[in-house]
Amino acid sequence: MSEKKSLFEKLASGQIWTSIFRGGGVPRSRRQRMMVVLNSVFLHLHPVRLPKHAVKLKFTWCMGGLSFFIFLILTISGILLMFYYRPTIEYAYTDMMDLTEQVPFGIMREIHRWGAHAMVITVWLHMFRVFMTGSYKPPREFNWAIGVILLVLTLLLSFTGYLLPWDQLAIWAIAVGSNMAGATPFLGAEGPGSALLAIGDINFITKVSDARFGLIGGRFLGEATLLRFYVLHCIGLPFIIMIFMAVHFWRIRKDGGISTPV
Amino acid sequence: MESFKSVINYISNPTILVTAVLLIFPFIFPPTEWFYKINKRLRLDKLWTGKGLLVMTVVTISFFIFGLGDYNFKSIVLKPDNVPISGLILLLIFFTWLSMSQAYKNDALVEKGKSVDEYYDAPNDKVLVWPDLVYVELISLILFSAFMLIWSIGLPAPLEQPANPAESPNPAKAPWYFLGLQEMLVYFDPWYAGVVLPTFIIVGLMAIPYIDSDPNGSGYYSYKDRKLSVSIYLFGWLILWNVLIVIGTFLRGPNWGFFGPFEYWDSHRLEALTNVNLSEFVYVKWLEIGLPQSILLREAPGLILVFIFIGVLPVLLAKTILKKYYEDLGPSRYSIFVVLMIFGALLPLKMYLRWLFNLKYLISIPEYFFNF
Amino acid sequence: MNNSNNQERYYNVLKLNKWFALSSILFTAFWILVFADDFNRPWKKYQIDFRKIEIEKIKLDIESEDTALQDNNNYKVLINSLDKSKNDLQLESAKVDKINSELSLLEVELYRHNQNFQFSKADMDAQRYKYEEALFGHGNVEEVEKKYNRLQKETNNFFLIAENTQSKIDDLGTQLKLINENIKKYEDAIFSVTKEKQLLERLLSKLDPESMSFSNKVANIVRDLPVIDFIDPYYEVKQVVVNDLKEDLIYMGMPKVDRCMTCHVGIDKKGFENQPQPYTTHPRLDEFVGGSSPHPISEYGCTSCHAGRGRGTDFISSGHMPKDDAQEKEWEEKYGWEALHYWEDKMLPAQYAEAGCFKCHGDNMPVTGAETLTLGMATFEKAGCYSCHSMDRWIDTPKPGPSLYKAASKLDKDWVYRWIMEPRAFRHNTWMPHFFKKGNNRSPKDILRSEHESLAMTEYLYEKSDVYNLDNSLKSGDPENGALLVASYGCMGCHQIQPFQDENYDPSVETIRLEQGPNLIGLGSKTSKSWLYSWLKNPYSYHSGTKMPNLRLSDQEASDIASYLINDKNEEFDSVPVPKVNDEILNEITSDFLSQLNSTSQVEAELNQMTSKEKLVYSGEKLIGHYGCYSCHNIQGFEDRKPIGISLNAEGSKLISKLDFGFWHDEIPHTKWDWFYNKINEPEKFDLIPNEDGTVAVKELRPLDKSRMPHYGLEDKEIKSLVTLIMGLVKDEIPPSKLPETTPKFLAVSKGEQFFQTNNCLGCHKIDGKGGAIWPSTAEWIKQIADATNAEDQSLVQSFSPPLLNTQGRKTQPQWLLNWFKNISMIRPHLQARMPSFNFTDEEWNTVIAYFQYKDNLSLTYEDPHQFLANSSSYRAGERIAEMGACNNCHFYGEEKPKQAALTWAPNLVLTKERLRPEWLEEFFINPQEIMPGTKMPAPYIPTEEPKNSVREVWGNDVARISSDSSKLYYGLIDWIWGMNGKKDVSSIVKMHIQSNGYGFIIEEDDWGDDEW
Amino acid sequence: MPENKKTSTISPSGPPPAALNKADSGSDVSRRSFFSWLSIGWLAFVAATGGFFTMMLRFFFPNILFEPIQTFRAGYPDDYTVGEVDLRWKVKHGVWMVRNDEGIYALSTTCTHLGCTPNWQPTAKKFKCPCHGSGFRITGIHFEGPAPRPLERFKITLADDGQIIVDKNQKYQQEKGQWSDPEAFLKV
Repeated sequence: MSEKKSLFEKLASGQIWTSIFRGGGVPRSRRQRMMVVLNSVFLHLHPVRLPKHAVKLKFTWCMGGLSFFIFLILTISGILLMFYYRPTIEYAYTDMMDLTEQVPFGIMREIHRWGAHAMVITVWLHMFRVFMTGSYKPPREFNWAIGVILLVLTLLLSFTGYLLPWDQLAIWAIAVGSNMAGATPFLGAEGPGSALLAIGDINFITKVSDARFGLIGGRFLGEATLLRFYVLHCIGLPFIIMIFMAVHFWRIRKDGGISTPV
Repeated sequence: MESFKSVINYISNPTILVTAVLLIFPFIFPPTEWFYKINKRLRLDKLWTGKGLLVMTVVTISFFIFGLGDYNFKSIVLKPDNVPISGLILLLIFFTWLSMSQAYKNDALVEKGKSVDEYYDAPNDKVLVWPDLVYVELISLILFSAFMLIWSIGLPAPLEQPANPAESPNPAKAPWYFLGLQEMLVYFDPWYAGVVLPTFIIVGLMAIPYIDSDPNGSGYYSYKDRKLSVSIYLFGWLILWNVLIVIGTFLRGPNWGFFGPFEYWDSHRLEALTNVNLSEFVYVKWLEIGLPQSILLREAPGLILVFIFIGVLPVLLAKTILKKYYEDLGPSRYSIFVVLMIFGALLPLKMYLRWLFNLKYLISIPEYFFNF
Repeated sequence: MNNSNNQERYYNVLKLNKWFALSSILFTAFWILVFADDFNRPWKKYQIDFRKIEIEKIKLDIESEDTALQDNNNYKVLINSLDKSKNDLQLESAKVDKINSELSLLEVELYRHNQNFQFSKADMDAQRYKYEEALFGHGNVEEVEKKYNRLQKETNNFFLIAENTQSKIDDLGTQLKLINENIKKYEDAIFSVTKEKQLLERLLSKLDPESMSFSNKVANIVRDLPVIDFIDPYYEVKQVVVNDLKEDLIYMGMPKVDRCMTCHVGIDKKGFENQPQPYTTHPRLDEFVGGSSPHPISEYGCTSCHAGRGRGTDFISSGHMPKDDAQEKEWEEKYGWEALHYWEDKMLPAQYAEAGCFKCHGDNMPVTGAETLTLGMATFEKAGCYSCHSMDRWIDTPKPGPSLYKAASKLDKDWVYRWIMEPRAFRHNTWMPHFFKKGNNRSPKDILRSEHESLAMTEYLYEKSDVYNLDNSLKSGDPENGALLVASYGCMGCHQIQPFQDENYDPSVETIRLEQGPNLIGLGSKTSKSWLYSWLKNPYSYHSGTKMPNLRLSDQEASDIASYLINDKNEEFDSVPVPKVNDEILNEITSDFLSQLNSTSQVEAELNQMTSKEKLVYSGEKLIGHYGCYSCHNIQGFEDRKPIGISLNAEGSKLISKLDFGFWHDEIPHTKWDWFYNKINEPEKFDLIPNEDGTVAVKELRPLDKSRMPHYGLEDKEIKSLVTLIMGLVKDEIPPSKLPETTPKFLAVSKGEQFFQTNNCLGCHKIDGKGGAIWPSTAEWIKQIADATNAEDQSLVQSFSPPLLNTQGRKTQPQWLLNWFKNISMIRPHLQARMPSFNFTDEEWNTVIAYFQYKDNLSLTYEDPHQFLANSSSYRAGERIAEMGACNNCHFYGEEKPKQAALTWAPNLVLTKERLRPEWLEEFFINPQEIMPGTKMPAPYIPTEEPKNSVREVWGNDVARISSDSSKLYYGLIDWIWGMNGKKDVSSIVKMHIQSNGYGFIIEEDDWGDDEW
Repeated sequence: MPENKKTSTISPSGPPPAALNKADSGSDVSRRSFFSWLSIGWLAFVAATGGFFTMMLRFFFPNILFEPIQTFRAGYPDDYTVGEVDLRWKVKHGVWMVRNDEGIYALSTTCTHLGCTPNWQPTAKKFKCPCHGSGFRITGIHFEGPAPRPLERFKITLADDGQIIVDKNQKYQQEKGQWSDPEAFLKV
């Protein structure tokens, strides 16, 4: 054995390999298999050991994992799309056409769009599974709440991205959505109670100062809206969702790993 | 064939669809012991067996295949952004079945005094993550990625005409996952359907673990012990949310009018809008004295009704039907629970008021954008 | 210590608490500073001040309205009447109450009926769709139809009921209206009287906290509080976005955004004219900024004319630039002003503000209202800048200098040498610039070389000169008569005879008109009498493209003038020695050019081969090419050469970094306009090096590398006008919607204006008050032939100057005008000044005619001739009016001389029918002064105001019949004029008369005037 | 903390060690300051954080907007004749100004059927759409042809200087009962 090492084994026992992969070598022993998980920054999201049913697809549906994976797909494809997309009302639509037709592997746009739909669905199903297995129960209440926030953020990410093609489908979907913000009680110009926030002849909640304006950056959907949604979609919301994801994953481990029957 | 289509068209009318769902739902997902017994008696639990899945899948898929032969059905279902929803329908059926079948299996095990499927004898029953979980995950990811690739090749992402803020398409629809909210706009003003209700939904979802304090059923699929909570959740999520999305996506055409899945979206079609506010009912139709000048007086009937519904009803319920829950949950949890339930129930309630009495608003104060 | 170690502590937590508190307080304090800093915007104080000013003004306005109301009796009466009718209404209150209660009942009913109707109609409409669907094949037709018909009936029924109720309500409403009628009437009347005041008070209540209700007073403070000042602030950044005008960002254009009115708050409001900057109203609200002006601020912004950084909202960042040192000092003290770095397009200082006009109105000449720019364009054209610096705008303009094809026949060779050396030594106001003896070639060595260069160029010109066959019919002339002819024939429209510089010289478009041709001094030194004679007889024979026209002089006249002009010699100039050729210097010059293409040895060889003359001719040609003489003059052998200067098409947009300030960066302010000013004022400036003591040194440059741009000796005003023009030469792309509309009228008028400018028509003529540069010379002439008193009489000067061209398009028949242009004949018998014969093409004449026509909004070239019946009643009436009006006093009737002296003579009426348009004549008859201000022509007297009987008695039946209709009377007169026949050309009669009788000036007393008419 | 308590209860019974006594009195003083410093600190910190969030919020409401101006000044009320339809803004702004006995309203020139521009026929006193023959009365109410609803009216107000301002952002539809809105009609 010691005489005849395969090429891979040679490589795996070399300094470079061992410096990168702490465990070194192919994990064969129990200890090595544990170390491989413990020593990898990516794998150590997982615990070292799990209850048997937690490995069963029938139980987990793998929806949480998939949601995270899709998030990664969306991040990568989104970054790539950003290289060819300009968020201005002059260019957005035509850039989108060029992405579809001219940019090499413009299929990135399809991957991004369908990925977004898929992520909404997987997050829903993940929530469904967590509810059906009663996994929100103590001590996981708070992580459930985080999960709800993640669901909302996912929807917002999808919603903000929906505007970016700047076609009829996009702006009217956002118009329907953003008009609702205009109806926010007290804070929307067309919401109940906004007329009460006035002194003398001055109305303090108007079309240029209400919740809808804060969302779309103008009285109408336009340049400012596109830019706002773009920034939220590409930087703002991903930044927030990553923080919550970190907490979510951290709490899974801290709350005792995957839920089990007591 | 045509008559089948027109039957489908007819029964997919929200009035009938929602009523049917409301009627059937408690028998399939029984919230109480009583319904549970009937469920068993009717052998409805057979749905959650392999055969049940087969039947449901075959029915659904053959409906789709049959439908695709119809021009109108096809043009709606195959709209790129609607395809995920068709997928969602199938996924929902499958995963509902998956969870329910496991839950019923576990229920049976519990009844026999055995430990549930997911039970393990900690810590001996544990397996190492490497390679079992990691490998399964890797395979799932690869499969999913492959699926994403083929989906992306097969279905081009939609790009319609360039944006034109001056001309709205008819109908103008929100992204599909918000269509449930948009559907509620038919019955409520945007401040409620678009702002207050979503807030309640989010808050309500987050509040679930704090209201459902029953420690049973954690970590495994089960139904029998959690009848009420599961059925409420399924009602809210599966029915109110997803069915409204399906209605909003597939069954709402020009002018947000209702169109059956096999109907042509004729933008000229008119629906008689004869809705009346409660105040008009009272003052104009019944009392024949004309609307009073004072807003408070004018809206008094609605205000009183709403006050009774929100303020008095929970107390009454706590004293009567929900006495057990009140005692279980304590006053604070109970009031949160009941408020959430009541606001949830407002939706179907308002729907029926509209369908039965053409009631537009209970309270209508357009002066302050307050219609309810 | 021990204790804390037990708790695994290092710091004392109490201390940390203190630190935490202190750092948090610091943090908070700085946050407050951030908010204060953000809230404190430089423009706010201006808006606050302006608000105060505005309040004061409105209060004053209200006061004056109040006094006006108090003086208004009608107002008092109205108030009393209103009170009275209100009292009257009290009596009927029972009735009113009854109607009102009925009304409220009915309105409830109507509400219900209307709702029934609307719902039933909605049902019916829905059912109709179903019915139509059924007809299409979806559903049971009969069943649906039945329901539809039932609904239809029901709907109609409800409609009738609702309508019935409505008509009842209407009836009651009418009754109420009748009762209230009086009150409404008076209220309306009072409203219309007090409207102004109410508006002002409303305005005041929005502005003045003292006039506000309590809640508004609070709101007035709250709305401008920090953080919430975005909601509905009073003090806010105001801006105008003009999408189709672009901000020049060098590599691209961005939509223009101007926020100037954020501080210049009153710029578009009337009534703040006397406020200081930045509160003042725009001085030309009718032309700019105002909503109804041609350049409203919403469509043109501010910086499209003024330049600057329109987005800036503080004094410095908006790119204000001082107009002079004093202002710069003032601003530095007041605002800490410094020039805005990194922004190319700084605001134009006041004196160059008109530059902005050029980019849109550059095709016009003059640019009305932009005096400086117009002077700049005229100077640019006169100085011939465009010929070295090729420009699209002036691409078709002929060369400004005289042709030198036949120079040898015209000019004295020595004179040419001296002239090139120093033109202004010969003629103080010449436009020929100095190439030599400038700052960069003033050293003795340079001058020696310059002398040889001049010799060489002279030699070349003479060597290559064409032959000109002189006219041999020169007679011995009478210089005195020549002088008189020069003064009277119109020469002075284009020329001056000004031996010395006028101390009060103030350059303007008018003075440039007098410099169309050269100042006619020292001609004896320059040319020969016989050449001058030939030239005067027919300038085109010497150079077909010359601007000098043919004055149709007789041999004697031409001889007289030639002998007059040739008498003047410039002795001083003639005494400048012409140096002998120094071979060494000539070799140096020649080899400078030879070495451009050849190696040193070849140059040597070439030089040895060439004779001295060959060298002169060779280097002469090269020098003419080098200095660009051919750009302004026609010179043999340079026909196809391109101009030597850079194109100035977009000079105003040139980056300042591309302007070399040389060693002058500390002396000259770092602005484009200052660079241009210095470049024009002293073109060689940047070849020089300033010394501490104020002297200058010259950069080390080879002769051919020195700045060649010549020195024009311009006045400060002229240079500034040129800088204005150059600053206006920008590359901005202006969309057609923002340009003057290119209607046929616009094109014709601007083309005509340019033609007038190029050919100096306004040197003699006056149009709409402009031009007539010749008038002072006419006055001078009158002084010579009559006396100073007559010369001061402007109407006399006018009548002896070429005619006004007002309404020329409406006035003359175009066909006649064209014929007349091509074959000039006498029209005004008393006039000495004569319209010269120009050899313009038909196309050019048409430019002129189209200009006249379009200017007067006429586009018909062909019209029916005026029809009349000789001896008709109308004709006879006209005859009578002419008789009564004594037209014959001034006008020729064919051969029949006017009754009065030649001084007042007017055109031969026989010419009228082919010359004038009757429509114009009528206009002219009505008010001659309005059309031709200062004309001697009186309005013909017609008896429209007199009683018929007396008219019949005095004027006869024909006039009496139409005496009330002025138009008919005028047309009678026109008929009569049209019926007149006789000799057309009366020039010989006139000539004889004037020779024998003179003009008949009244020398002793000045009672000549309108009284006589 | 309980230790402290203990020491203070002990101290009267016996002579306390000097060092302990010192520490005790010191901690008593610092305890008071502990609360005040900490609370001041937190107060200030919360205020600063509030400042930050206020800034964040305010940041989303710019001081200037780059939206096309949909309002225009339509001259003075006296420029309009009672009972007539004024066509001066038809081409530029797509608005008819109509003045009746009581005031002025601004009608949209867009036909509610398919968006053509009807023509005003002064003799027949109606707006007639050339595309499909819809007819509207001078009030904007439809009475013939396929138009489904009356013409829309725009917001019309009086500026401070007495000029009329028409705001096309705000539309009023008769069928929604919006014409009775005070800004849908300018009382003169």
